[in-house]
Amino acid sequence: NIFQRKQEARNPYLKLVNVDETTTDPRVWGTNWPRQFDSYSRTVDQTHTRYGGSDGPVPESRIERDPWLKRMFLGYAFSLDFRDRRGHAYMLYDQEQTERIAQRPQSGACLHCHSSVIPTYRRLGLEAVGKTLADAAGFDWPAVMRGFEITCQMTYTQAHAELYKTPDGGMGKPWAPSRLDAPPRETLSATQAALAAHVGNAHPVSCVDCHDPNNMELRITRPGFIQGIAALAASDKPLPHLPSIERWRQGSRSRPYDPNIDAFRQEMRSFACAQCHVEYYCSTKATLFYPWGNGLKAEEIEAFYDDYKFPDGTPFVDFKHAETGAPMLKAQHPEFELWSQGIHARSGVACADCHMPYTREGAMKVSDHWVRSPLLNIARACQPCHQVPETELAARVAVIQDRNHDLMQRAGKAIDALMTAIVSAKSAGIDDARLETARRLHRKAQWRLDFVNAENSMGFHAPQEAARLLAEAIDYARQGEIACRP
Amino acid sequence: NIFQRKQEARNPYLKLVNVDETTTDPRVWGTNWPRQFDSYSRTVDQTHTRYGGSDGPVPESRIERDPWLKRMFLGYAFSLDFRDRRGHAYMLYDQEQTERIAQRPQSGACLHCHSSVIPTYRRLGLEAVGKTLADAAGFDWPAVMRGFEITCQMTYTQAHAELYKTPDGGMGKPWAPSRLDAPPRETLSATQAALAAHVGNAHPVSCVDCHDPNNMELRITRPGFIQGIAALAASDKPLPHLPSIERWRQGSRSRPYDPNIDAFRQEMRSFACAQCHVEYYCSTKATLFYPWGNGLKAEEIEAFYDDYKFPDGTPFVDFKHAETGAPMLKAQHPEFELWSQGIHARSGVACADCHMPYTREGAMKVSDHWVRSPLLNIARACQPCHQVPETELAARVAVIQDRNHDLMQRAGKAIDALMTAIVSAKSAGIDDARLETARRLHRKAQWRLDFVNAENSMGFHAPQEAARLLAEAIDYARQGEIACRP
Amino acid sequence: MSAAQRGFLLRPWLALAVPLGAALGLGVFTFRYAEGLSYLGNDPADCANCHIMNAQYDGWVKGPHHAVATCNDCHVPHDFPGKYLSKASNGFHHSKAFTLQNFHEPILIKPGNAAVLQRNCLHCHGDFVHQIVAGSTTADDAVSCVHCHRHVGH
Ligand code: HEC
Ligand code: HEC
Ligand code: HEC
Ligand code: HEC
Ligand code: HEC
Ligand code: HEC
Ligand code: HEC
Ligand code: HEC
Ligand code: HEC
Ligand code: HEC
Ligand code: HEC
Ligand code: HEC
Ligand code: HEC
Ligand code: HEC
Ligand SMILES: [Ca+2]
Ligand SMILES: [Ca+2]
Repeated sequence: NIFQRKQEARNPYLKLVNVDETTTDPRVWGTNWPRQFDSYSRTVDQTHTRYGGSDGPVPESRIERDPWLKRMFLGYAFSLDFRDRRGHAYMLYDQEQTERIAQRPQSGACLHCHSSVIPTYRRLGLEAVGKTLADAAGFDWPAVMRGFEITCQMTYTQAHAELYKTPDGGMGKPWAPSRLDAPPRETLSATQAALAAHVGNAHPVSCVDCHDPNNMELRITRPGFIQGIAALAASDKPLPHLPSIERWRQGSRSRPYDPNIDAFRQEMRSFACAQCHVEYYCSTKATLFYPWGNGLKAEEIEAFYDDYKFPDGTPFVDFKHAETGAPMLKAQHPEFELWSQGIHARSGVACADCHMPYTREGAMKVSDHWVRSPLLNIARACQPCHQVPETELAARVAVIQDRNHDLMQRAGKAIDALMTAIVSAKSAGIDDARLETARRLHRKAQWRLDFVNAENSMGFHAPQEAARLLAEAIDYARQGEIACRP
Repeated sequence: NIFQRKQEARNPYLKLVNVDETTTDPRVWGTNWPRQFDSYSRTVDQTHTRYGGSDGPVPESRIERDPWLKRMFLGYAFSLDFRDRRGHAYMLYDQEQTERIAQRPQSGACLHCHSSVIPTYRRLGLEAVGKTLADAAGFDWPAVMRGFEITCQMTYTQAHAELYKTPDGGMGKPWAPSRLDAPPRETLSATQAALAAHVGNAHPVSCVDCHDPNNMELRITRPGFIQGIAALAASDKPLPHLPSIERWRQGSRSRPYDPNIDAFRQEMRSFACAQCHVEYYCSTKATLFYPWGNGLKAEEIEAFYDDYKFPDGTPFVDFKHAETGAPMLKAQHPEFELWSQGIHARSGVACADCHMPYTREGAMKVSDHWVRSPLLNIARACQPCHQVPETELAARVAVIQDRNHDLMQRAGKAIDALMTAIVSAKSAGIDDARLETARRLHRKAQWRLDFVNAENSMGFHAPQEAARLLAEAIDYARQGEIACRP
Repeated sequence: MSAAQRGFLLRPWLALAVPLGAALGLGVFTFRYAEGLSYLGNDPADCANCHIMNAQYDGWVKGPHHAVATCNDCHVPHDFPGKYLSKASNGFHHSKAFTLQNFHEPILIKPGNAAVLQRNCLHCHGDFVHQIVAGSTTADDAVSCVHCHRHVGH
């Protein structure tokens, strides 16, 4: 009733138990912040929208759904297994389960975005200099950075073992699914079974990954993002949607841009997500990095890769295409990059505004930690800014997404035709010059199409920009086909 | 008090002089509504934005600016002369001046959208049945429709003469430029000289074209729109942005949809413009019509033309391309059609909201009748709805327009390459089947590119839709090129 | 009587609303505790007694109308008896909704109150806009002030 609500209004939260940098078990934090924990836990629920999320024990396969997509990745692990995403609770489990891990050796860097891995980085960093967790200076960035470097040298299996070794300061009981003695996912039936599985000390992204345990402020914990955003800030590319970078650029630049010092709170509401929802390089030839030194647009990133040389001096490439022999780039979930080109970013609308909208709990405004498709929660996610009926808002998104989806299928046909053309041209034995041209165009076309496909909003985050990229993908793909003809 | 204001509301203007259906001279109306007349008169001022309007005595040539554009129109009058648009005051003058008129016989239908022509329609309609203007029953739709049909049979020169014969109920003195004993436009230096030119009884779009002289309410006067919008309403295409059509569809449908009866006021604020800012057929093989019977999207209009047969039974075509021999379609200024696909239309934002924003005139709030680029008036055109700085709003438009412009140039390259390919394929003598395919693709590709180029907002009215159309244009153009290769 | 006022009367629950609002324990308790009585006064701070109104209150304090219009100036009919009818209905509806916590969030204005609002814009600005609103001001296709000025209040 109203009386009770007035009480609540006064003090937001009283700490019942202590949490620190080593507390990766979310349930411990849950005793202090039950509301956020409750919604956070809901990420084990499986949800589906027209294009978003996925339900059922196993997420649907994207490469089976779109054959041209599978063909695009021939010669690369993504042609083995590439599925729809689902709730945060599954991030570690789904990585452990993917055939990309099962059938291909992967780097320890993979864990950077799929687990509450920072304490493991810290521990390894300290151990490397003959210290222990006890010697940690708070968050201890030097140790974390060193540990990060170390895991990037490890195999996934080694790093994974280290992750499970690190104490989670918790209750040992499982809360999120994991491979360890869990039923194989074919038989796993959603939530309950998922929860039943044991996780030992490892957790998916947890409170400590986004919050400072002392004051609950948002903070950045991911080395990859710290380095990527600093490189972006150092570039000369205009970033009207990131005012704190523009501000830093005005300053002395005596030290690199640091989101934990420089970013505005509203920016942190996006950076927290941009720690992971970004394009990356994550394999064995170099330490995990985000390719932002030349800007966030698809072609700026492409240019960055074209100039990039691996430590061993060889030019950058993600894989050689099995059919065409072209040196390919692979795009992964560039949500932050595409959002950056859209009107919402430009208007200062953050990821959390839509994916973690405030819900009112009595007198308190609480961020919905059930991170999911905003289309499942249009009233909270959209109506604070758009006072139109929910059905109308859903329809507007549908128009944008369907347009993007159809255009993407058109681009899929084009890239498929290009691959076919190159294959037959090769067997017909065209001269190397033309073959090279065709391959160069394959790389350019696929990069753009993959960029839009790997991005998970089906164009919504920046509709015109996504359509532009698809248009260019089509142009290059068809030009490649032409190059194959006499 | 409220009661009194209600009285006022019904008739908020005191008329000093009488105006009726025959009063096409805006200056007469100006005595009653000086504020609106003053701003209306400003349309003689020449303005320029990055992509909009045009200044200098002669509008810049679009076909000289973009060679691929000129080539697209070879074999058609638009390859002779196609320029940037400018203010309403010039609509009649610029039509009289264009080489498309000077060098090619054109239909009398051209005047439908370039002059205050309704009284001429009415007069001709009445004379055809042996009556005179005196017998007119008010607006007299039957007479107007008949007169409209008649002028469509006439040559431009005949209809033009009839237009100048019709009394304008005015002061005989000129206010807008015209060819008649005006200095050749090469020497014409903007406003003053323009005003100095004499127009006899003919006028560009005038008050009576948009307003009911009895109560000043907005009304539709253009036969082409009346028929086009009725056909659109009769179709089954969803039109969420035109609620009155959805409402009419629910009803008995005993009579065709009639904007003057059925439309909401907010819709009229767009329909007033959609009388002219639309794709049309306007030549000698059929009466002027708007191709909306199958919907407003580019491919819906294309399908409409593909099915359409001229009265003489021949399939629809605007012209045969001089170089490729393909049967082409020509798109003209589909502002209404593209706007219809955008988020503003969907949000109920009308043309007049942005192009005729309210402006404070002393103690009075009036519509700015200086119809022009909203970018010249961002504070009033945009800021009531978007509380962000003018420079920021301008920058947002620039991002959208530059993206659209670059993509359009890319499509231009593609269509240029296609035309070259067909030409050389012809001389190389490829088989008819492949030539036909290439020509079919030329028609499809050019229709989409022309649709976006002829539309005058440089993509702003519906950014994602425009990009989608350019993507398809590129796809078809490149496919055509491929069809030309062995 | 205006369309808006009729709107309120025709609402089936309203017939009950006024007596109920006074009689029902729930109504009375809620109403008193939430300073529901002062709610009949004109001080915007009264509205802000409900945290749920805080956003609007904060916006109003910063807004262009802060000095010239209170909540009620915009949201309650200016003429007797409409004023008290509307307040009774809104008052009851408010308390009920607030106590039961069964309202749509974010709060969206309902048609009846939107009509009151529109009339209030005209109450103050009628002269200024009388040219542009020529014709009906209440029909569903009248010039809607909030189409452009949604942000004027808060
Ligand atoms: C203006 C609202 C808005 C903003 C801001 C926004 N998104 Fe989204 N996002 C959406 C919508 C709508 C979808 C489509 C959901 C669907 O298709 O079900 C989406 C989809 C996604 C998806 C896929 C969701 C799923 O269920 O599959 C991810 C991941 C995502 N966004 C991440 C981000 C990140 C990271 C940011 C910030 C960099 C961001 N979003 C900013 C509205 C937004
Ligand atoms: C530590 C890395 C990490 C961080 C930080 C992170 N995400 Fe995710 N997110 C993931 C991974 C991995 C998945 C896919 C999980 C799976 O499919 O098993 C995911 C899935 C999602 C989905 C899809 C959920 C569904 O139901 O389909 C959305 C939406 C999303 N994230 C949005 C966000 C937003 C918004 C933020 C910031 C508030 C954020 N993420 C922060 C790694 C992260
Ligand atoms: C920079 C952060 C980041 C890194 C590094 C990363 N992931 Fe992910 N991963 C994500 C995000 C965000 C999602 C959810 C969005 C999506 O599914 O596209 C995801 C989704 C997934 C999924 C579920 C969807 C799918 O692709 O089937 C798997 C499996 C996965 N990642 C495996 C891996 C593996 C294996 C590696 C290392 C080679 C890796 N991830 C490295 C961020 C990352
Ligand atoms: C993927 C990132 C992420 C994770 C993981 C996360 N949070 Fe948050 N949390 C946020 C964001 C974003 C906000 C909004 C902060 C702001 O607006 O400044 C937030 C806000 C909060 C707040 C402030 C009050 C509120 O609701 O806005 C609390 C308390 C909180 N989170 C607790 C938790 C707890 C407890 C957990 C673990 C069960 C957790 N968070 C996990 C991103 C996260
Ligand atoms: C914090 C405010 C905010 C939130 C939350 C928000 N929007 Fe927006 N939205 C905006 C702004 C600002 C614009 C830019 C136009 C403008 O200035 O009104 C915009 C533009 C749009 C557009 C037109 C631009 C385009 O890309 O076509 C659509 C559609 C849209 N929003 C849908 C949504 C949906 C769906 C959601 C929820 C998932 C949402 N918005 C959440 C503020 C918001
Ligand atoms: C939301 C605002 C908005 C709406 C609604 C709108 N326009 Fe525009 N219009 C613009 C902008 C912005 C431009 C670009 C002006 C420029 O480039 O200088 C433009 C350009 C134009 C141009 C070219 C102007 C020039 O100076 O060359 C025409 C003609 C036009 N619009 C007609 C229409 C018509 C007809 C409608 C309704 C069917 C309409 N517009 C609806 C904003 C709008
Ligand atoms: C009777 C036909 C007709 C009507 C009705 C009409 N227009 Fe035009 N409009 C034209 C013509 C013709 C031109 C080009 C004049 C020229 O270039 O000489 C034009 C030019 C324009 C321009 C370019 C002005 C500039 O300065 O570059 C804009 C913007 C425009 N119209 C918007 C509108 C809007 C908005 C409406 C409705 C309120 C409208 N028009 C109604 C025929 C019409
Ligand atoms: C359905 C209405 C309509 C019809 C019919 C029409 N016009 Fe126009 N015309 C316009 C509008 C609107 C513009 C301004 C927008 C633009 O320039 O694209 C315009 C612009 C022009 C211009 C100035 C820009 C240019 O194209 O150089 C000329 C000249 C012109 N028309 C000539 C003609 C001729 C000749 C005909 C008959 C063959 C004709 N118009 C038929 C509506 C029409
Ligand atoms: C191209 C169409 C067009 C022409 C030509 C035109 N008007 Fe208007 N006029 C409008 C529109 C649109 C409105 C807004 C009506 C509404 O909102 O209902 C308007 C509104 C008005 C109003 C109502 C008050 C106001 O300012 O909103 C008056 C009076 C008026 N016009 C007078 C004139 C006069 C006098 C002329 C000739 C000098 C003229 N109009 C020419 C389109 C036009
Ligand atoms: C009468 C209200 C109104 C006016 C006037 C208006 N807009 Fe908008 N605008 C909207 C609405 C509503 C949306 C859709 C998103 C939302 O709901 O906020 C929107 C969306 C936008 C967007 C994002 C969608 C896109 O296409 O990228 C831009 C940019 C924009 N407007 C710019 C402008 C500019 C520039 C002007 C003036 C020339 C203008 N608007 C005039 C109401 C308006
Ligand atoms: C008892 C707590 C409370 C007080 C005090 C209060 N409100 Fe509200 N108000 C609410 C709630 C709860 C709603 C949502 C009702 C609904 O949507 O069903 C609401 C909704 C509204 C609405 C829009 C919803 C509708 O029905 O159209 C307006 C306008 C409004 N209040 C104005 C006011 C004004 C003005 C005052 C002060 C004179 C005020 N409120 C005081 C709780 C309150
Ligand atoms: C109690 C009287 C009153 C009411 C009710 C009222 N206003 Fe005002 N309004 C004023 C006064 C006084 C001013 C300041 C003087 C002026 O500019 O007219 C003002 C200023 C404005 C302004 C100019 C300041 C700005 O925001 O740019 C706008 C626009 C406005 N009002 C719109 C509205 C709208 C829309 C409504 C209804 C939703 C409304 N007003 C209700 C009295 C009122
Ligand atoms: C289509 C958009 C639109 C609509 C609808 C609209 N207005 Fe406005 N209003 C404007 C614009 C634009 C201005 C700024 C005019 C200026 O600054 O010259 C304005 C200015 C005002 C002002 C402030 C004048 C000043 O500068 O002090 C008031 C008061 C106002 N409007 C009241 C209203 C009322 C009352 C209504 C409803 C009958 C209304 N408006 C409907 C666009 C609109
Ligand atoms: C100048 C006029 C004006 C004043 C003063 C005003 N409002 Fe509003 N109010 C509006 C307008 C305009 C809307 C938006 C209506 C719509 O969305 O159609 C609105 C909407 C609301 C809503 C519905 C939710 C929302 O925000 O859209 C609430 C609640 C509300 N007002 C409460 C208040 C309270 C409480 C106060 C005093 C602190 C107040 N208003 C003062 C004009 C005003
Ligand atoms: Ca990559
Ligand atoms: Ca045409």
